[in-house]
Amino acid sequence: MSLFQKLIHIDRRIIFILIFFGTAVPLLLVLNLPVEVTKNVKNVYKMVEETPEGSPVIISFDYDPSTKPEIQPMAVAIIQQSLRNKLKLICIALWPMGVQLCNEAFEQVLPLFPEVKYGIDYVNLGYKAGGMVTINHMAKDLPSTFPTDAGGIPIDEFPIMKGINNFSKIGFVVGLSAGDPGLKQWVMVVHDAYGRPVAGGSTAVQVPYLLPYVNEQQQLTGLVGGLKGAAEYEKLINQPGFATKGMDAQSVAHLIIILLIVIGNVGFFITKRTK
Amino acid sequence: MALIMERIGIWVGAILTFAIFSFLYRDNPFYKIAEQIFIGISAGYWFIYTIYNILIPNLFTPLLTNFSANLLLLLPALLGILMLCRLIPRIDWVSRYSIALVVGTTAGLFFKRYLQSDVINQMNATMINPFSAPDLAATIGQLILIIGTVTGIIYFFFSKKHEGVFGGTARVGIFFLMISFGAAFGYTVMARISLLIGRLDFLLGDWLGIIKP
Amino acid sequence: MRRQIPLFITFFIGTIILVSEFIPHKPFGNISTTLGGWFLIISGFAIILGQLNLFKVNLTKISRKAPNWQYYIISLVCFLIMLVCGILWGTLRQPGLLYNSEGLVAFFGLKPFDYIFKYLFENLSATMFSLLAFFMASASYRAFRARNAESTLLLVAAVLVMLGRTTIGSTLTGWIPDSLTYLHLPNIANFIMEYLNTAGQRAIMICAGLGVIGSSLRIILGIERSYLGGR
Amino acid sequence: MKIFYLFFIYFFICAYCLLAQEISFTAEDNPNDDGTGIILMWKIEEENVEKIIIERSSDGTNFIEIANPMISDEQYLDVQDIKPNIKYFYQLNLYNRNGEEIISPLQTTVFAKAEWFNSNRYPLFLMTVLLAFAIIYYIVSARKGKHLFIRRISGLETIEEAVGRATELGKPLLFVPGILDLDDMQTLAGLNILSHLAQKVAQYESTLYVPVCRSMVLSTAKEIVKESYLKAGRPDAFNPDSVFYLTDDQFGYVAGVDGIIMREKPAANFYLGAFYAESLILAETGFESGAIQIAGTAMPSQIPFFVAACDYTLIGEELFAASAYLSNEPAQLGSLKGQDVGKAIIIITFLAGIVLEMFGIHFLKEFFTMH
Repeated sequence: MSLFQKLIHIDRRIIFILIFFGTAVPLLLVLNLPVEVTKNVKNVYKMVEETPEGSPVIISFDYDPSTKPEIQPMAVAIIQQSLRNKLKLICIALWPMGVQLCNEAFEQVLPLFPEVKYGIDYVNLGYKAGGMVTINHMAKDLPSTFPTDAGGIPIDEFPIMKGINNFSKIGFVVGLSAGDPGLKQWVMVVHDAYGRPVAGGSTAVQVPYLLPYVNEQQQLTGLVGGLKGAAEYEKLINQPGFATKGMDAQSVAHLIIILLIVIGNVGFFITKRTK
Repeated sequence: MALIMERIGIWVGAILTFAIFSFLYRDNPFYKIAEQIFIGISAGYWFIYTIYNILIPNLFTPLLTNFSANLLLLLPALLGILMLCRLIPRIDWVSRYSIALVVGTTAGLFFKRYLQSDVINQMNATMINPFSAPDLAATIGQLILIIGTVTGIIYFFFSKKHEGVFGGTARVGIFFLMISFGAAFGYTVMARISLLIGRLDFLLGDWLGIIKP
Repeated sequence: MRRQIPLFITFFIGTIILVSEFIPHKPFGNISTTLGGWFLIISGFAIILGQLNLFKVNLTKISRKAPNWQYYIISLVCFLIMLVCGILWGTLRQPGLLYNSEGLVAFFGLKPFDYIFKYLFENLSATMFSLLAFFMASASYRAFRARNAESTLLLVAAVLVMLGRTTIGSTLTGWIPDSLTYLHLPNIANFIMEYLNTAGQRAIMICAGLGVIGSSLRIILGIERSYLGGR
Repeated sequence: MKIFYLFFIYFFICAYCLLAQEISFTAEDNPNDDGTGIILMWKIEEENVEKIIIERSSDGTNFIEIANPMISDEQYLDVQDIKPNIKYFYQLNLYNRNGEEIISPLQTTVFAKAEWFNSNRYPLFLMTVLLAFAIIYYIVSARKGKHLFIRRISGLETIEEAVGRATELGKPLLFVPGILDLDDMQTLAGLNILSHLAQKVAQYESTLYVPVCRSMVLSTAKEIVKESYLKAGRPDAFNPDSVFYLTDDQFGYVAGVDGIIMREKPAANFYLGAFYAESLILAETGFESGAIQIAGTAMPSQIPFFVAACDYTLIGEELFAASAYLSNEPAQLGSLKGQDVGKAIIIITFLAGIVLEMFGIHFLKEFFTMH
């Protein structure tokens, strides 16, 4: 067995240790490399900025704790920007765990906005199953889809919900999505059938599949993708947070993975040639 | 007291984190225990939220507060109960009525929404004049976009043999598909690393307090 | 009766939902709206079914002493604990049977249900999926090979995107003069994503979309019946 | 007297201003709906107006406030409890900065109508009819026995080669039908391919392992393999234990399959069906053991890993095409052919669209754009 063959067949646990420390060390030693903002992220930011004060908007929490590191920073950043611009946030969840994560995001943001009141400036309407069919139903009859908020209080008691029967008064929908149902379904119903703007954030995994929707028809107005997108957003609203902090570790880990692919392939070619 | 409980919570979380990480060494009882806790809590969570957020507000409350006005809701309630009959093998076929409604609704909606968003609108988004782009890079990009989309679709054309010009076009198509898979690959790596960063942030920050928030 | 009626229901409902897009007039418009509300409720029951089924399967495993049956007791216990916590004390703003029980909240800092979710479940779930980072690293080293033109192209695109989508990409090529800005790694990654990736994904999207349309149509027409169970 | 004159002039100017102001208020039925929407439009070119309030009544006397939109919006869609074919009265109240009404409210009346056809949906309707027709036409003709050509899928050709190699080496083959249940189309497609593979295995007298993670898949897969052995004329060689259930848990299942790969070192691994994160782990272990690997899935996020680590990958729709090709079921073949017609229509339309766009003719694109 040549040296290379031995190198290729090393125990995978050694690689596990390598990637563990390769990611942990840069978290401790902060490099603070610059974050460049990309067009798709800026588009989401601009959409929120240009929505008139006081407009009701929908934020949908379609993810669960497994992808929280990627999406929670976006949720926090977008909520901050929207509250700063005095938008009225109607929060819903197509994934049941989104309800709690929505609550956690607000717990993090609310200390910065002492004047913001539940039921007037924001509301958490809770979880509904059914994915696309339910979004379609909301478009026709929102109050019957959400008769109460997540705590069981009828929505008539919240000033923010007054006069909102469907999407016609909604400024925009932001979907924070980790899969199905998620942003794709929001695009299909809210933009492509009812013509309201849709933008959002998604896990990096979904970005390539959602990008065809970012086109001149603006099926998606913009897209914040993964931790990098969240870091860009944090930069735009000038509030560096978890995503910005993680960028160095992300970079180093990418380098490690690239190196692993290169070494593996070099070994592969050398053994192939010697054969 | 709440503060102490928070510390305890973080410690339990850290122990469970290591229990799962132990799978990387090999499958073992600690991992299995943590996995079963995960499955149990998840199932309980879904159950409670479905009752509190769907069945109570959308079904039980309307029926209890204003029965006569919501009489029609008895039908979905019945279909829902038929659905639960799947648990009893002898009469599980009755659940087909409810499944038929669910599948029928989904099929009807998917047909039109996918046709509009993923077929017509995508086709429309590719109807661009490539030479209208502001700069050279964008013009090249738009030409590539058009060529890539056409050849990609041709690769998935099944009723003609891949030979001659047609085969060549399909071959170009596969290259575009491969690049997009490469992009997907890169983004997936990115996503998984981010999740690991999240975990390390919890272990080094919340648990050990080495990194300051 | 067991097959024909469900097939008819699917046909009838599928057609109404489809047609209501073009004919907003009564009765199509309002039937499809009503069905949307029903769908939500039935999906609720379907979720309940899923959880009860898990309960049943685990119970059978334990009673039959299947291999590793002891572990399934743990999941059942956790399931029941969540249920009891949720029913008695509720979640977040949702009161339970014992209403909001301020004493417990003062003790835990949160309601018990939320406490378990935040400290146990969130950590378990996040760790479960972070395992994939490790598997990804090891597969990168041991299995992802540029064995032919296709996979070479795939890996090259992947490397460029991985570099261009991090801060290190911008730092590495940050010195490049403005005239060569297209060689800046983030710009290369953007170009790949905006045009090459979109082209490929759009082709897949259109073809997969047609696939969904084909299978939806077969389901509505009763040709595709696998959802009724059996082949 | 002077004061009187002044007042007179002032009055005149005011009246003139009022006449010169463009204030209009109209209501129309919201088109293309089920008669539950009314569009209100206004034009106010008068600086004094600071606030407007719209009121509605169904009898013309009792007005209720329904909205206070921005003046610059210029229109408002009223969808609150509107019923078709009822006469509604609307009035627009204009207020100045001090909250005083400037002029008497402007009134208008309207009926909401339900339309029989949504004219915004012509392109969707056209495509629906075309596609439905094409698919149904080909399914019907396939049922009548017409031969529909489907090209060979390159990954399939390797099946025979892989089985041959396994026989030569005296090693088994491994088939993984994904981790979803029978209600997923990908699982069904995978099982169709399993039926073909099992026949080949029976002919070559090789061994096959099929670990599954769903009980429904277990019984179906068993039946399929048994049937294939029967078709190959060797029912006695069928070993019912070759198809077996491991566990429902995702990672538990992966660990189990990994164990089989490491112990038995199959000559070829087939991963055909729906996969999630386990794709990566399976493909890596299989690669490490040196097996030929053939994968196929329509899960978009898993295709890249299969392509990078396997010898052949059936990408997305190819999996279904392969299944249709092997099973020869008219419904599947016809549907595939109908979808191909759809692809052809789309390519032709958008190429035509591009050419027209280049010449500055926009009607085709306009037609397909949502309004």
